[in-house]
Amino acid sequence: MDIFLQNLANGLSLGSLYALIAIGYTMVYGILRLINFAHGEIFMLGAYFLYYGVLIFNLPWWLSFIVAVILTAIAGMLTERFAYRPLRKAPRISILISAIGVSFFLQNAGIVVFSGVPKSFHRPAIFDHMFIFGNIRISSITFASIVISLIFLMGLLFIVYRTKTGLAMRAISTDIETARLMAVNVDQTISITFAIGSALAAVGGILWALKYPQIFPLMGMIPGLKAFIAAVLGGIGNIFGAMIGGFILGMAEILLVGFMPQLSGYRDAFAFLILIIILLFKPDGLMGKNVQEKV
Amino acid sequence: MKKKILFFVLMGLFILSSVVVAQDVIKIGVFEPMTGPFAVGGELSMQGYRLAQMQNPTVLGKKIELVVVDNKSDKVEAANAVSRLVNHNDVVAILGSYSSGLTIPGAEVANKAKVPMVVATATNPLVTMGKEYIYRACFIDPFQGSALAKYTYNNLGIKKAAMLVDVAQDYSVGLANFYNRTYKELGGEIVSNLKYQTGDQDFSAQMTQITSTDAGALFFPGYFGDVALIATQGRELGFKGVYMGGDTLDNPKLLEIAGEHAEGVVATTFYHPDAPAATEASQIFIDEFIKEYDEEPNAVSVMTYDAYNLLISAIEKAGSTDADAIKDALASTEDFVGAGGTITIDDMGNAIRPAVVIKVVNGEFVYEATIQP
Amino acid sequence: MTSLLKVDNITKRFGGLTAVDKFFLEINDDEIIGLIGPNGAGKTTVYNMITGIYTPTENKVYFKGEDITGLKPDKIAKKGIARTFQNIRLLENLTVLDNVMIGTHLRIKSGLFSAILRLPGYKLEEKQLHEKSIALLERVELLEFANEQAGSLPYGKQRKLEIARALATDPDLLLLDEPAAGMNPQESHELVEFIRQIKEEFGVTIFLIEHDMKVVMDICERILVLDYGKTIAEGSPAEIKNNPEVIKAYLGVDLANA
Amino acid sequence: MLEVKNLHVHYGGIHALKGINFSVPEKKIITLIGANGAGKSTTLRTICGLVDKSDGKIFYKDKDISDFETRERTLDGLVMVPEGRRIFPNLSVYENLQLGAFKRNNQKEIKSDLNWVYELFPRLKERLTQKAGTLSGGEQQMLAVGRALMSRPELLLMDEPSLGLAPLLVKEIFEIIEEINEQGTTILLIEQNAYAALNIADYAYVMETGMISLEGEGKELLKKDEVIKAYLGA
Amino acid sequence: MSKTKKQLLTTGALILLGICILWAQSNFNNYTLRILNLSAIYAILGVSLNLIFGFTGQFSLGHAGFMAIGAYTTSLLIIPKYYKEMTFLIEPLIWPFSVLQLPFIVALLLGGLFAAIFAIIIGLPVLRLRGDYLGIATLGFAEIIRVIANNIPQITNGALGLKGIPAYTNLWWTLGFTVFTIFVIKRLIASSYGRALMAIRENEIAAEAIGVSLTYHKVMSFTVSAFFAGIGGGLLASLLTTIDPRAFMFVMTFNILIVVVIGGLGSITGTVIAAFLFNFMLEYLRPIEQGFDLGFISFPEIPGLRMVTFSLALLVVIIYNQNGLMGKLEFTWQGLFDFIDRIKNPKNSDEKGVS
Repeated sequence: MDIFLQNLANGLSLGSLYALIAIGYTMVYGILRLINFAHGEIFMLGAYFLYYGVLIFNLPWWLSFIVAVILTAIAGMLTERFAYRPLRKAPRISILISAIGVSFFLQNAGIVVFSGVPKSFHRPAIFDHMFIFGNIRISSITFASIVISLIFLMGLLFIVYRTKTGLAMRAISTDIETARLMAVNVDQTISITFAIGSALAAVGGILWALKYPQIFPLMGMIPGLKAFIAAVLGGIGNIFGAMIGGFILGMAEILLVGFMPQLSGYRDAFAFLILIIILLFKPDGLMGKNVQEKV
Repeated sequence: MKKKILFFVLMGLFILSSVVVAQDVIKIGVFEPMTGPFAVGGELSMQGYRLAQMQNPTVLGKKIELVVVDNKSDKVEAANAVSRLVNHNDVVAILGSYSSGLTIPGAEVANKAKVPMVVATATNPLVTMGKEYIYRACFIDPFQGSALAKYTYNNLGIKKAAMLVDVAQDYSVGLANFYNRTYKELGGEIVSNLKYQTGDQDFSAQMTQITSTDAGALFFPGYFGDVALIATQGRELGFKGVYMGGDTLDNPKLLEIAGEHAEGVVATTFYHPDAPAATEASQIFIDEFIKEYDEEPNAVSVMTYDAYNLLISAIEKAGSTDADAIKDALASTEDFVGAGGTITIDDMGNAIRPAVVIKVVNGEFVYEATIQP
Repeated sequence: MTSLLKVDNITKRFGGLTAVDKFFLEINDDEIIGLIGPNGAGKTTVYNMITGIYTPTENKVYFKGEDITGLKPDKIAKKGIARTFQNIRLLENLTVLDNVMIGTHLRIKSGLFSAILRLPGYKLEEKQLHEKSIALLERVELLEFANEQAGSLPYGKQRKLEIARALATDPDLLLLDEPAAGMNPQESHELVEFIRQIKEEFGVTIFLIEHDMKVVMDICERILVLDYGKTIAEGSPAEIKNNPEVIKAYLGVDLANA
Repeated sequence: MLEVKNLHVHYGGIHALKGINFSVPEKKIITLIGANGAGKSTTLRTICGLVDKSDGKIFYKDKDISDFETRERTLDGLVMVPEGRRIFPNLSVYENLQLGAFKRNNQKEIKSDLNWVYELFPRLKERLTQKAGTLSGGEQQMLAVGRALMSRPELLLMDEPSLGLAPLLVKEIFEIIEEINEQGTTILLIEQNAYAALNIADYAYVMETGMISLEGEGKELLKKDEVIKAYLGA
Repeated sequence: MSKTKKQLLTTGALILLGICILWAQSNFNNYTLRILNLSAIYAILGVSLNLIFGFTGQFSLGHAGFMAIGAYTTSLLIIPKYYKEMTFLIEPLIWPFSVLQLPFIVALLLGGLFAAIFAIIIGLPVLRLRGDYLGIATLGFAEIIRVIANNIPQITNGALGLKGIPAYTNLWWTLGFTVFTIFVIKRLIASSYGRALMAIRENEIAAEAIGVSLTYHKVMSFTVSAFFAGIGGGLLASLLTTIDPRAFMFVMTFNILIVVVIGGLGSITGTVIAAFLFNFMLEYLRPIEQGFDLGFISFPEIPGLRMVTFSLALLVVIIYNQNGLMGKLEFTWQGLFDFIDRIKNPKNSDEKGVS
């Protein structure tokens, strides 16, 4: 029983991180229909910015955090400006290739600039604390990430459904041209979307690095892929779905290893297997709208 | 159109620049993963090569030029890279590469082209097997694996152990296999044999399971970054057993990342300054390394440092850059004094050398024991 | 004698919404039947159920006495029902000729390997399909555009091409969804003639949806009026024109006499 | 109010507009009629800046707006109801209307305009919270018009508002166009339904293969033989 | 131009290619030959991916998985017995692979066949998905195949991989199969079945309404594509002489995808050009990071700079050629002659250009 509860806690903890990254992923997809393969790399940038802020510039933690999130948001906007905007009228697949290109670029530039050797990410003592309930141990980061995920989810839902910018985002996601006719500033709105998505990735990257305290230029690859799976699982483009998808995925991975340890080598395959099975029954993900073409 | 012309001109310059070569140098090729998932290995390797080159810049009266090619941590590129070194850069000999998976396709190419190669850190037995031009400075996994198993069972007296293996890494799988075999032969029991894959960073499920067993030790033959995370998460989840791993753990970064959780980690490696096998070269290496890079040396760098020097001494001994002469000189290496210890090459092309057991105590690696082959 | 198509009181619900409610229709060989009704009355849904894009929630559709409910659209096309779409669905980047030739694909007998290896059987068949398509294009006066991209044709010709493509499948029943939409009166008039002719020449039965009353009244022998998913009237053009309920729901007072 | 001078447009290799000239005086209804593919929609889209012109000039309120972005044109009161309605199907009816008023900030005025739209289209008011995609074709057209009105257009461009509508609705929509015009909005209308369009238009242009072939007052054109033959049906 | 003339020209070109291969095999060094071989294998993979993606319009990201199946099947069937005994350290290889040793061509075709069978099994359920969802599902299957390969050492030798694969691959094999792949896929595209595939790409609803069975055609296209991917994998294995599951990560699929898109989606010619460009560019960029001296200015050595430059070049290429280098254009003899004509008589072409 203890083991089960411990695994649940582990799942919740991993799931909350997946969820946070998946939200950013899904947001960009929702607006631009672009699978932003570079999202994992943006996530990596967030962690590195904080690292340099704290270690090199000796900034206090809270300030580094803010600076890192802002810098990452700017980095996200820049990738959009230079790699995606010129392709706005191009076939969708070309933008995807561009995204892959950005991802390659950031990975390799990361290796050149930050070096390929992992860096240790020292966390403030508060995050070293483990809460112990009987035999169950839960890290303080778990609570932090769940709370932060929820806060950001609320914030995002507010922006998207309660503000004018959100209205513009939703309009752009269905029909860019008509949105222009409504005097929506398309480029600016997309920039904002990227900024928010990247800021979320930065927060995800920082929390991730707090929990798994090493950072390296390719650290975003697997979390990025998992977050992508989570986003699709929940119905890509759906913010709430991404959250649910993240938790399901985290939980599923942990429970597989927890209950069938002999299958632990299949953990990554299991994530995809769940995704495929769900898609076969719900082709648009769990919360995805069935956007069947009207005939 | 102008853009295109500019493009071709630049292209031409690059091609030209690679053709223009200085005359009186001896070229030695290095193929290492400078990008991709193993970039870390490439970087650590280069530290050793560079340091050695600085101290030993000439051979046979000529300057040594290292031609470094990136293999992108990718098998296909590894073969391309070596092929380029052999056919395009006309190197005399080759050094590399970090992991066995990358070294093997490269070694195939080099061996076929009859260009001698010295491998620094790839510990899989298949690297040199059946290839007369390939030699290695490090010991091999069967030895290391069984050495660790013996140490666990005999020296530490632990009869039940758990394993956590990276199924996507040949290094990890190979080492685990030999450890498992020897440990069982000795009478030990593997109570939990779990897996993960390169790129995984969450090991909480595995460590929860392992913690629930009565394993007295956890053997994790992975790369130091992953292991640092496993060690951290294991302690956080209450695992109290001994951590054990292979030569990849001998890296100051492990201590940095895992911090207090690395305390008590036991690993086999090639050398330690306090080990009886340490040579006078060891201390020189350590001092110079710290001076040059401002950090503690690691096992990878010391091996590439030795691999470079081993190769240079072979060329010196051969008295020429003839491939067969170098090959023969390498094959007949006996008691070569390297920074990491004394190397003698056996008839399989592998180094016969002891393994050193080290342990983390108070945030530092301390010498524990030496295991003779 | 069984009728060509029998739609037996089918109902379609989307969630709680009943799009089509107990729609009944029997079409006999050689008829031209019209289906009219306000926007959103469920006309296209009826089409989609006949052609297999939707499966009726209740009851069944019979074609030549055979139950075709729940079959996939391509199977239904093979049985002999062809259709056009309200918003033209051509294969825009392919040539006009290819569009028609793809229409003949469902009748192909040679297998894949025969096609890749260009065995004599396939070559002969390909030649026949090609000739048939050329003849069809000639008939609909599109031959001169055979090698142009279908998407680059003017709108009216695109409509025609879509009909030609449907004819290439050798249908017994042709469903036309608003063929005159976006056409001016002159074009519509030509279309009426065109439909009449192809009906004769190809021996197809026609079932069409149309808003252009002139077209419907001109061409149809029998008209059904759908409103809120329910059939509110059925009869000859004259009867429909004077049906008060139809006027109220659909035609409007003065336009009824236009 | 709007002056189009020698406008040329190329689509890929096709010369879609071959130098057209026309003007739209204030507070009038002007219509462009013509066969499919004559270039009517292209003209409208070029005026809105959705299509790039290859030559010529467009003057709006005596300003050369030829190189303005779509958004700037819309901000200045040049608003289009696009062909095929192009409402946002995933947004509610209310949100669609809000988007129409996107450029405006005066909540009070927006509110009063909303009420005006509700008056014009009582059916929209009943469906405010419904997703626009679930509306019928006619209701969607009304929403498209209503949405355009929410941006307080000075010049309203309408691209085939009667396309695909049942006869009863066609009549209704033309009545509404007239009403909007009476409230002071200038209208440039493209229609397939030449009869209805010419009936309400003050002035009309007939387009053929990228050029203007005929022009005149709406009711007069109705009587011209070539118009009757080509566009009204014999 | 008459059909016979075209056929004559094609035959001539093939003979010329043969002579070139003959010449290249004995005159080029192994490095150049290796890159040429690799490019040809990429061309096979790219052209096959183009069938499912460019011509059928189905976003498939599973190519690495099919390559893996082909590579493992081929390798297991050609590795000599003693090598198998030596390399399978963890668990011995299962029967019948442990005893089988077949000729290369048979092994290659069986590799392709296995991949094709797998494609049918995967394709039947998955090809109902659309767009990005199909992409992620196929990517998932490829990753699942890789993870399984890691976990069944009795067949794949796990992460240790297969070693000692005989190096049969040479230009005859790779370019021969490139020609064969192009031949089959071009024929398929130009047949009634090919038109049906393009119909699906253009508009699924319309295609289905005119009797094109979506399931049959999509699965067919997927299967043919997988067959050639399997063969490409087999050739790659024999070129490298060693494989392990890491070689078939999703990055491999991305590389092939890049080749297809850069070449022009739906253009076989473009894919082939891009395959060669991709590999030669990667190699030609190497001097960048080695540091070089141009006499007047010298650049320091910066490891990793090559990949940075490569990804930037990729971005530039895609931004300036949004539809790929060739768009949807194909090489034809007619086109070549027209082109030569235009160069010879520039005036002529100007007049033509306007019309």
